[in-house]
Amino acid sequence: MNFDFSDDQKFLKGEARKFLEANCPTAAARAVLEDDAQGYDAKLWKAVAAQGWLGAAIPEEHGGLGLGHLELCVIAEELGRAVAPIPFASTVYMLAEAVMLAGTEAQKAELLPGIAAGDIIGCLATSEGPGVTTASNLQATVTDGKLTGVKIPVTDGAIAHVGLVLARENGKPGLFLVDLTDASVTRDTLKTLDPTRDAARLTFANTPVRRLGEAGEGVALVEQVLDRAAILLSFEQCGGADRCLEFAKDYAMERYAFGRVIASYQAIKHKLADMYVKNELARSNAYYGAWALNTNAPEMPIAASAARIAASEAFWYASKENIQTHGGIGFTWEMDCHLFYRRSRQLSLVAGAPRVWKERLVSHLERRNAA
Amino acid sequence: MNFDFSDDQKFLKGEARKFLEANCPTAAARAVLEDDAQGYDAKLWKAVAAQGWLGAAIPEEHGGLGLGHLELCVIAEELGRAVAPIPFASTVYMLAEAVMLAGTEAQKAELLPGIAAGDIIGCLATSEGPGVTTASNLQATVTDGKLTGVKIPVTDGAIAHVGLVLARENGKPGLFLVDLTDASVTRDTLKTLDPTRDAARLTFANTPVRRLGEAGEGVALVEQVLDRAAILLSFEQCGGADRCLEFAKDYAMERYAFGRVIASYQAIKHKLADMYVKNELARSNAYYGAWALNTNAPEMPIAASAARIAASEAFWYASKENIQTHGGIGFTWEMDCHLFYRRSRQLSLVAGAPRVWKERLVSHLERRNAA
Amino acid sequence: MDFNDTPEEAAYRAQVRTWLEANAPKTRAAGSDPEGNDTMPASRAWQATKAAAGYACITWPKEWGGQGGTPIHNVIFGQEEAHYPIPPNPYQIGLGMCVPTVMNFADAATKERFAGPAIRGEEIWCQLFSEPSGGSDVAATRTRAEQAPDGSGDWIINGQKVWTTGAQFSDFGIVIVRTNPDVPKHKGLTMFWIDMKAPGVEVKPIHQMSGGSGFNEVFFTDVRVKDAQRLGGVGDGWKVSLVTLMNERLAVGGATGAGWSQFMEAARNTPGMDGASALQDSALREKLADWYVQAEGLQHTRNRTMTALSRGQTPGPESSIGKIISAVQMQELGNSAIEMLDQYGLISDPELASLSGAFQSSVMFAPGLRIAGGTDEILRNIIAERVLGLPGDIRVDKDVAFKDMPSGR
Amino acid sequence: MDFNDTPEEAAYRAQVRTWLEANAPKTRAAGSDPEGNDTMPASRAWQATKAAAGYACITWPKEWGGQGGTPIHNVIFGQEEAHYPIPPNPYQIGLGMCVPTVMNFADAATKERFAGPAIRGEEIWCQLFSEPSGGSDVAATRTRAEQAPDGSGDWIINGQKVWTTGAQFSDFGIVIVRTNPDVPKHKGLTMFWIDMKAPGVEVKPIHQMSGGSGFNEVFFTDVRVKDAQRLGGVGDGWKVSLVTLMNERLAVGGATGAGWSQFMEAARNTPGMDGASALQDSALREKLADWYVQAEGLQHTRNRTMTALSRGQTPGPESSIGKIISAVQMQELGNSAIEMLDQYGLISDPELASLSGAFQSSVMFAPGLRIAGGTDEILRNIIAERVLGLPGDIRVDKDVAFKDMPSGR
Repeated sequence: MNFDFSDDQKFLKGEARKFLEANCPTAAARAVLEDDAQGYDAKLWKAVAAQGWLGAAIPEEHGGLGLGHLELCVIAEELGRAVAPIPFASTVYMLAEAVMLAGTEAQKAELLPGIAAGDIIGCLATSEGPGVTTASNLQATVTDGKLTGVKIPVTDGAIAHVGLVLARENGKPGLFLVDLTDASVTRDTLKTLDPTRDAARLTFANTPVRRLGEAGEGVALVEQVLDRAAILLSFEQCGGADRCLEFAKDYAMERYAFGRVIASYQAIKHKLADMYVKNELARSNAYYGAWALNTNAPEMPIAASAARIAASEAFWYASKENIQTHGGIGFTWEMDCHLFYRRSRQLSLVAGAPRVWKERLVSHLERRNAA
Repeated sequence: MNFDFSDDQKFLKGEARKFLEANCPTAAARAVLEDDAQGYDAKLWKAVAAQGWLGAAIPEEHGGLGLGHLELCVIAEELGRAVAPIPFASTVYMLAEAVMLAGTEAQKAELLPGIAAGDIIGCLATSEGPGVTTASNLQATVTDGKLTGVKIPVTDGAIAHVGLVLARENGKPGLFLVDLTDASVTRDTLKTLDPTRDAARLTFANTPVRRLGEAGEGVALVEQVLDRAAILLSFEQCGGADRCLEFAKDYAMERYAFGRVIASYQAIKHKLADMYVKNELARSNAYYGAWALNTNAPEMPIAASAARIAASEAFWYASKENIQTHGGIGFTWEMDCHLFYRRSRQLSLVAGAPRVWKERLVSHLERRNAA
Repeated sequence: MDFNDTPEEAAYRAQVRTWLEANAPKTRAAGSDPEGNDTMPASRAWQATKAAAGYACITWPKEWGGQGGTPIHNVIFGQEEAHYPIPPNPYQIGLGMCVPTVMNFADAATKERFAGPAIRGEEIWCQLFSEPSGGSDVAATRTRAEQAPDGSGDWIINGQKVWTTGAQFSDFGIVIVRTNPDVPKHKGLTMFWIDMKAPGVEVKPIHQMSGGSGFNEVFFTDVRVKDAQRLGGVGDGWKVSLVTLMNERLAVGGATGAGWSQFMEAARNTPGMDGASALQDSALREKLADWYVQAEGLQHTRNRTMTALSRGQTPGPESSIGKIISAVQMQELGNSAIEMLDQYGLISDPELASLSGAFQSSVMFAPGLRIAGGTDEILRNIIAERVLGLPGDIRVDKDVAFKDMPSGR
Repeated sequence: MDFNDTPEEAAYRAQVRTWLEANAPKTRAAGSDPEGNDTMPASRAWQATKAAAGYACITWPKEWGGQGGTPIHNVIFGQEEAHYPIPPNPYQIGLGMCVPTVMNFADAATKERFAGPAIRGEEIWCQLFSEPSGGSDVAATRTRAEQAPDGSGDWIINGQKVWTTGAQFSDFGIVIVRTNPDVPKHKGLTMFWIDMKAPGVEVKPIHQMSGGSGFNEVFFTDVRVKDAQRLGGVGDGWKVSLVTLMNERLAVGGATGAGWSQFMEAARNTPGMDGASALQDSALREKLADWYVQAEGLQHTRNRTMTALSRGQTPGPESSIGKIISAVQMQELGNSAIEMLDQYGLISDPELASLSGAFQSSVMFAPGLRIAGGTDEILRNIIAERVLGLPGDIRVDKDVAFKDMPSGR
């Protein structure tokens, strides 16, 4: 039984934490939050690129470090812990993974080195409005290699260079690579619950596109990409949830009420115990996801769903009860509690809401048990 | 604003409590529980009849007291508090209400006096197997006034004289009065989670029946009867839930752990506070149901659904956390905790599970909001 | 059992309706500041109108400018007033908590001085109890008052209060301070009224995570108050504060965010996972049912409370459960709504989001509502102790001199 | 990251498999008594077979009859053994908790006397700690031991223990008793081993609400024990008990009732509200997903624990969360299932109910599982204190003589 990260991977994790403590204190997220003009922390992005993290799972031949996905998992956890205000998920978990999964050799050669170097920011554009965008209500359309339609919201849509856009071609959904700097693309920045991360409405008017993967296979490809992203995001969520528990615990050990630290009251003790239990269940599910991702196991859709559901629940609970543990001060702008609360909402919605994943999980379990 | 019971009704409630404390200690429920041959407490049944409770809402012309349904509500609460092992709900909330709602004058004259006197025990037979029996999967059939089919489980089916049976006639569901003492009826007593209450499988083989209400209107009539029953049952549930809270509180105030009463630990204090909150929400919803029942208001289906949902939740929570508050001793046969736990399951299922009522509630809200 | 007024109540309601029809504002005062600064003139005018007719403090005795009415009269006026586009009411804390304390403990001249302007809305009061290190523990007050060395009998106040609602536009306040740190915490406190414009009083708004700033920090630097401003005896501040606090938790309202019917409406108009409306999703339908049952339960609990008032009884303990349910529901309902909207739920821009972003607002405000006026945990303690009669938490601070108590800083 | 054995583990597993294939029972021992009385001969035989080959107590040193193996060896044996229809194991408490305590504190002759028969399954041990008034508070022990007045040095035990698993077929037990009521509660305790067949020891089964009676009350009336039966010093019983208890919570297993896959199967075969299968109801689907995620989370948490053992590390704190999740899930899943079955869910007759009444059994057993081996509340305290390092609850009983402590009776 070898169901844990290796010593090397743990060393990388420790190094990542040190790097982010130095280069990404919560002030970095706060700076992006408070400045509407800033969609991400460009300096941090360059520094992260210099660390090689953007290309951790990209083969050396394409400019990456050629490590496995387990290394990406430990980096993801530290990014989540640091509420890093950078388009890491959009670029690395979504664009790079999609290109590696379904790109032609030419597409890989064109895009992966730029991603690894930090020169190409990516984004995934599927949603077109309130609720779940499915194959049946998809509106964006590609005709003769030109895309027309609206995508809203697109995380990192205002800062990305390359978009992965789900659109209908000959009536069937396909996934397309789009140069977002093209003049035919209108990008409107959106106000969201988590302004530490960029989001935009993208309007395409006869924008030139290139297909990624097979024609008509867009939905299946998006699902594959989202499975991978969900696992990596679950590590970000675990990192955030664990840090909320630490914050809550540290505050509860310092704060006195009625002559004793509030950590000595069972209401607080049991709240923190519940946080701990949820965080551990999330971590164990995330580890299984990491194993499935790293081995490209057929269990990946089930593992990814479980990881995403558990991690979304853990981060939501930890981030809201961290505020509650702090009491009034936890509700102030100056305290960092809300950075994690906002990020927990962002991470739960960015790759599709937990309820969508619950449905997906049970569908897969039905099929597996029927098989 | 006059949203409470009157002084007279409260006096009746006090008298009912005194009567049941004297005539229905928990030993009465336990005696039925421990004796497989005993389907109910016949002595208590006669005593309750002598109090006039069975006919509280039956008009004087038919042998009842001719009081309103509010009086029935306060009696119901006390019966729930006492975990009374008698077929009160089946006979009074279901059979008597159905006859008063839809019976011909002849049917009323024939049945109501016997119900009021305690000579006729009733039951409602709708379920035919696992899951919800609906108009579409109903199997029992009436042809030429003869019923054939199986009903399982039927609460009080083994001890009742008259059954209200939902069955198909000319393809459409109707509700039928059936003499269960007829030789064509086979009655098999069932083991259930709550042996303080009777339950049976009824098998009909060309059993003579008479229709209650209009042909083809059986489902609508059952729904009307269940609305009324749900409101009255919600008072039984409130009574049971409040008593569980009292038990838990009394025990917590007496039991010492680590040198102090366990009621001084926040884990216990907050558990009991949560019980209290659920019980009060249930009570307030039950009161609104009582108002709707007493005035025959068009809001009855919504009020009944809300009362049943809130009361089912409250009694479940109170009965299970009462055991938990007691610790090991609460899990023993000798303690009364399990009587309430069992009854909470019986009351939540006997008139259809809470999830069915949630669906019913939302359907009605949709219609109301669309109107 | 019915929802009707008694004949006396019906008569009062008719009288109120007539008066309101003649006097209440017909249009809402313009204003965009969520803290209500720009609607202040309208608030003041409406308060003066009510005061002139005896409707400003219905339950107060007539000699104080009230109407000598019952709590049910007050409820009836509130119900009827709510049908008009009335301006925000910045007087609640003052008239509900501060001024009654002054009227209870001050001398005749002081009462005379303050009651009228307060009722007429000419002067606003705030309550200065909470402190940064105190939270729910009001008796942990560290703000100090020491007698001036000049022998004048004046007191010099230094310290800081926090979470003071309305301090930015208040004229006066009541403040609890420590006058003796050498005795156990509850015994060394004293209450004063103070002039919020006095030298050394500084008000700073608190920036909330939800963006607004309805609360303030208030700093005291060598603020001099007369001994005549003292309310109650030296060292009796805790007892005085209990009079003030008795009404506080009633004053913190329930959640006013989007509720079950807004959720139902949004669900109807949102595509579900299978292409049909999200309102067909039974998981969401079950939640809707639960929220409806809670909301109705609270509404009917209020009806039970009103019935008790109407019958001249003291309301039962059932009135204590409102916020504990509604604040958590606000957070869960808001979050379920944004998850129903899927990725789009992140968008908080009121021009784009469903219901002008009401669900996103709920998500961001609910954490504050779960804390203000008593956290979930404090409220459960209150229900357990005051309603159910369970023992208080073990107190380690009862018999220790305040200065010797551990406090973490 | 993988699920493979190390080469050393693979070799051990192969050796175990070979041995089991040759020695393990091929058919399940007949027996209908849920407390396992009628399968006892089979249990005894299998234990003797394992002991002879060194597999009975794998981690014990060889000189005690063990194998000197590692915890991972023990886990591997357990995994492989579970593939065979082995009889119930009544030796767990004795070999897991009691005998190690004896081995730690008794003299050489006593160890010699007991180790062999215990390992070979010839003698069964029980642990006599809990008392009616004690519950989680083992140190509140009231069962008294007083020195015999005859000067023999013997002790006379009077009192009552409760929740004693397996007392009805035990040969020996370890019992904690109060030898000095004049000192604080933790200081006046002493541990003894006793002969369960000695005069004055009476075992009465406890009838559970779920029908079974796996636990017992044990009454002591003037039970005489030799001073040589003492384990540890007079007054050192609390310290000795900690050695015993260290392993207790690991020994109480998780829920073994119907889980998510049984629920899915039942839902598939149950009509829903709209005539389709209940498995199409998204409210039930969401619950299924939640239960699956919890169950998988616990499974993979066990995998993490095993990995730590495999690497020769001490398992992390993650292993403490099992029962707190699984017992509540058992209750909620069981209840959801019976509610899905609607009225039919009431039927508990195994011949009629789905899955032979497994869901109804879950509903009736889960309350006990939420209590046995530490209530939900005690487990949360343990996580908070031992894992997170938060302060213990305030103790009012530390410095009070036991006889002066309030106790409610």
